[in-house]
Amino acid sequence: MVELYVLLVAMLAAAIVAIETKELLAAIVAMGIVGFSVAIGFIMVQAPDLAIVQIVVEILAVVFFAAVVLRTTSKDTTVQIRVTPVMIFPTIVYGCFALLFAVLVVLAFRELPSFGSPLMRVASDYIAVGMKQTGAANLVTSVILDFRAYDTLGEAVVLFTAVVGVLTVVRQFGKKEQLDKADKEQ
Amino acid sequence: MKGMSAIVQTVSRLVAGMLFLFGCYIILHGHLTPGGGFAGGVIVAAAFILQSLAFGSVEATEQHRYTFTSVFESMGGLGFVLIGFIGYAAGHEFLRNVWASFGEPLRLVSAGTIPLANIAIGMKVGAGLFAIFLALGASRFKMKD
Amino acid sequence: MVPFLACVLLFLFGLYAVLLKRNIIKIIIGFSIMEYAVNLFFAFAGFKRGALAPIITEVGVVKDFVDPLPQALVLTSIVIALATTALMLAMAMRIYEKYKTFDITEIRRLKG
Amino acid sequence: MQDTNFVPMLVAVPLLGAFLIPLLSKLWKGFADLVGNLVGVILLGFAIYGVVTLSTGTPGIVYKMGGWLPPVGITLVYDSLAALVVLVINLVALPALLFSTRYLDPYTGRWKYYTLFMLLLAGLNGIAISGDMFNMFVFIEISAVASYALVAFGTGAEELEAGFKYMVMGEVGGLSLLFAIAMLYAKTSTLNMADMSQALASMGHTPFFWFVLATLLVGFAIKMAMVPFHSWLPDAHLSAPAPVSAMLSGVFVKVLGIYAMARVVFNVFGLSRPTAPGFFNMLVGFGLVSILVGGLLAINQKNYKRLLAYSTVSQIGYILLGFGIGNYWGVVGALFHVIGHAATKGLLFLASRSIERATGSRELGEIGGLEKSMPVTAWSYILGTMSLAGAPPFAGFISKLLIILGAVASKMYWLAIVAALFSTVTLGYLVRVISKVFIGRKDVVPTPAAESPPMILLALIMLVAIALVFGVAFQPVLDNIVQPAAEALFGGLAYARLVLGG
Repeated sequence: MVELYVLLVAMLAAAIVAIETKELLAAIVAMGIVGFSVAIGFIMVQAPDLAIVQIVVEILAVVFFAAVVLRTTSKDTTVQIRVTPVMIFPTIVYGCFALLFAVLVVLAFRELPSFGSPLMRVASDYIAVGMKQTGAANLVTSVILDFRAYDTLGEAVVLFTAVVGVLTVVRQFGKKEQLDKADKEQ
Repeated sequence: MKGMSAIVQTVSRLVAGMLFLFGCYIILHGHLTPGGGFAGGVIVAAAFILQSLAFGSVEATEQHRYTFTSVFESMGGLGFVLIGFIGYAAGHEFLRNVWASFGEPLRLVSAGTIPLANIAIGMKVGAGLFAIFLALGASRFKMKD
Repeated sequence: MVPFLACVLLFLFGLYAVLLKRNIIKIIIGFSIMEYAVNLFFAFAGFKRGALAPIITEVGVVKDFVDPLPQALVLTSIVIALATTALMLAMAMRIYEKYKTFDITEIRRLKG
Repeated sequence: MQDTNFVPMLVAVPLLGAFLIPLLSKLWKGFADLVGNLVGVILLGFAIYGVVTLSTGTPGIVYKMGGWLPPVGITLVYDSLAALVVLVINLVALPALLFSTRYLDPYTGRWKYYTLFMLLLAGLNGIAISGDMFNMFVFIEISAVASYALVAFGTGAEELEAGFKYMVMGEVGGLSLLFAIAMLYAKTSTLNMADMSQALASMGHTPFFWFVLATLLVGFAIKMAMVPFHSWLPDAHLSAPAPVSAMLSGVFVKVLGIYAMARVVFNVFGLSRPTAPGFFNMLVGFGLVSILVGGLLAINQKNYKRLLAYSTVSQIGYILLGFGIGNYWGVVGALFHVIGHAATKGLLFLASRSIERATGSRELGEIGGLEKSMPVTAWSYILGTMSLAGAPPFAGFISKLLIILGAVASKMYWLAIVAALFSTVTLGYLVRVISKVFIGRKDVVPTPAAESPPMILLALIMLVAIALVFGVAFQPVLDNIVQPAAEALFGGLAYARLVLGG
């Protein structure tokens, strides 16, 4: 799986570019690169469902980001950090925190099952019984819409909440007196 | 929202219909091939977004379009909850796939309520994301309330 | 083990952007990157070397399939990620209309 | 209706309401209010029905969603702890809904408010009854996204800023929860809480165990507004509409933070004071820090919305203290404080906002001598303040007493003294509010204030009644609501036998 490691390195590089560039549109494009390489990663990991959804959702995410940035400004807030000698101490503190965290993560992840050999305790039931009991050939869809349909109901509600939330936040006049004032001006 | 150049308009006139059809295909065949309600819904939303980006739209049509999408979205959500109530009405638990053995496997008409749920999810995701696009970027009209 | 660590590293990149970047759009990009990292971690947790995608082609024949459960969870969390990103973008757009800047340190009307 | 079929209705009914409101409210303006309050009444009915069915002996209802057995499908677990939390949610939600029928007049977008409120209720109920880790995360996302939009409901400059900052912190918490669930799935390969607790029990306290628990606790601490992560709560309260902040600090912080943490720590990770004393001492430490910081910050606050927000932070510290003590009476005191504080804080927020609406001034100082002009609102505010400070006839007193009793029972006398001392701090910043605002001083001419509309009074009276009933009739409340809930928590891995064995 060498190609997966190459993909991961490319993804990390694109993420660094996305975070550090000064130009917002460039940052959005870099984020798009990370998103599409995640989609390629899904294909490498034998997850076609996820690859389709990730590609299309990534397109929409870039469209939404571009819509907002084009309506406002695409200049990042430039900040000059004067590197002063006194800054050594906080960086040392952050450094050893990061080191401690890295050691802890490696210790914890050693106990995870190795990459590529999942212990599929519950999933083996889905595979064995999936076709007979739900009738769906695509086991992922049978998990989503039958075994764990309640999750998908919850998820559809999250999207519905977000849509109503966006409509609440976008409305121009939250309070009635602003509305009346605006009507009087027109 | 002003539209784009003539080239983009002609291309999108051809592609938008195909994209919408492809989205519906993904939704309907969710239980047979990869994809499903989510992927298909997002593709349908992309078709509408392509159309409204390429051709621009007068303020009136956006208000009409927005109310249409919110009706569609609520119907998608209601559809999914009603599918849950089907199991409930049939005496079993909530969200039970009651007609699981209906139709023979690997055919379009199979797997009981899963295709119906796929359609409901596809409607909801498609309409919802298009409503977000209308609210976020494209629309010049100010939503008063 | 290495792919899992790469996911954690990507997650930390996103967290760095969220906590330390001053531009709101960069913060939202940081959240998207964190969500990509978690989705990737789920997909890697379900990968089985040499197994096939979990689509049954002939009735009754069950081949060596990948774990379908994390794929179902990732489908849910991808759309949750898009929903929260859209809400954040809507707020960012409205904040820009009110404050005329994306710099979070200048948006300071609330005290303390 | 069989006695188990009401469990999914706790989520399905508000969802139906949320989907119907946008459809029909364009045809008929009053539709949103009607559906909102109707759903509130139905949910409260279900909650009380649930508590009654549980008190008649059934240990807990395990509802297999979609008819699948526990480890394969999602199960809803409605044990006495979930019954308590669902009761708290709907006891505060109904008055908040009644209050918002009159409070929303100056706001536009009325149907959006009620749709988001229905979704918030569906999310909170979904968390309380969920027996599946990822499912609990999805419902945490629902209630979180709904509360972000509700906080920024007024779309003014401050509201948007507060909403955005709250969303950034809340999403960092949500993502750390998701990351922890991903690691838990990779290790135990199951998502059902009961199944996972058995897998974790056989694994023992390895570095992975503590790392995953730490990631989960970071997420819950942010949602709980514990001290290092409390900065979003005061800003959110300053800009949210009154019923939203009543729900936010009364219920939201408790369900997403306290209940989810207790369920995970006690039932899924199976920790208890004898097996992991270090962890529980850390909880006590965080509790004390929260009480201290919340109390001190609240003292010199002039704006009473911020004052109430900081007092929420310190009351959350009390609940954490109760859990940190870890013995039976400490946990009972903490759970009782969940009920008492929810009703009291909801009451205080609603009363203070109706005063602000009537007198038009936000700062504490200028509102003098209101007793005569707005008797009901004034008295409900005073009773609420007394309950918060822990005066005898109210729920606040009983819960603080139980927590101190728990500290004494576990031989931590210094802790009992510190807890008692800090409750005087809360009394300190509240008495100043009462004296300045209400007892008519000679030199201040009572500001002209009309009594608030009847629907708002009904909401206030309901909340006062709840605080009083739980305070005076605390013995029956203890027996069939709080103590079984504590036993459900204390059972630790008995939760797995209830779900898998049942």
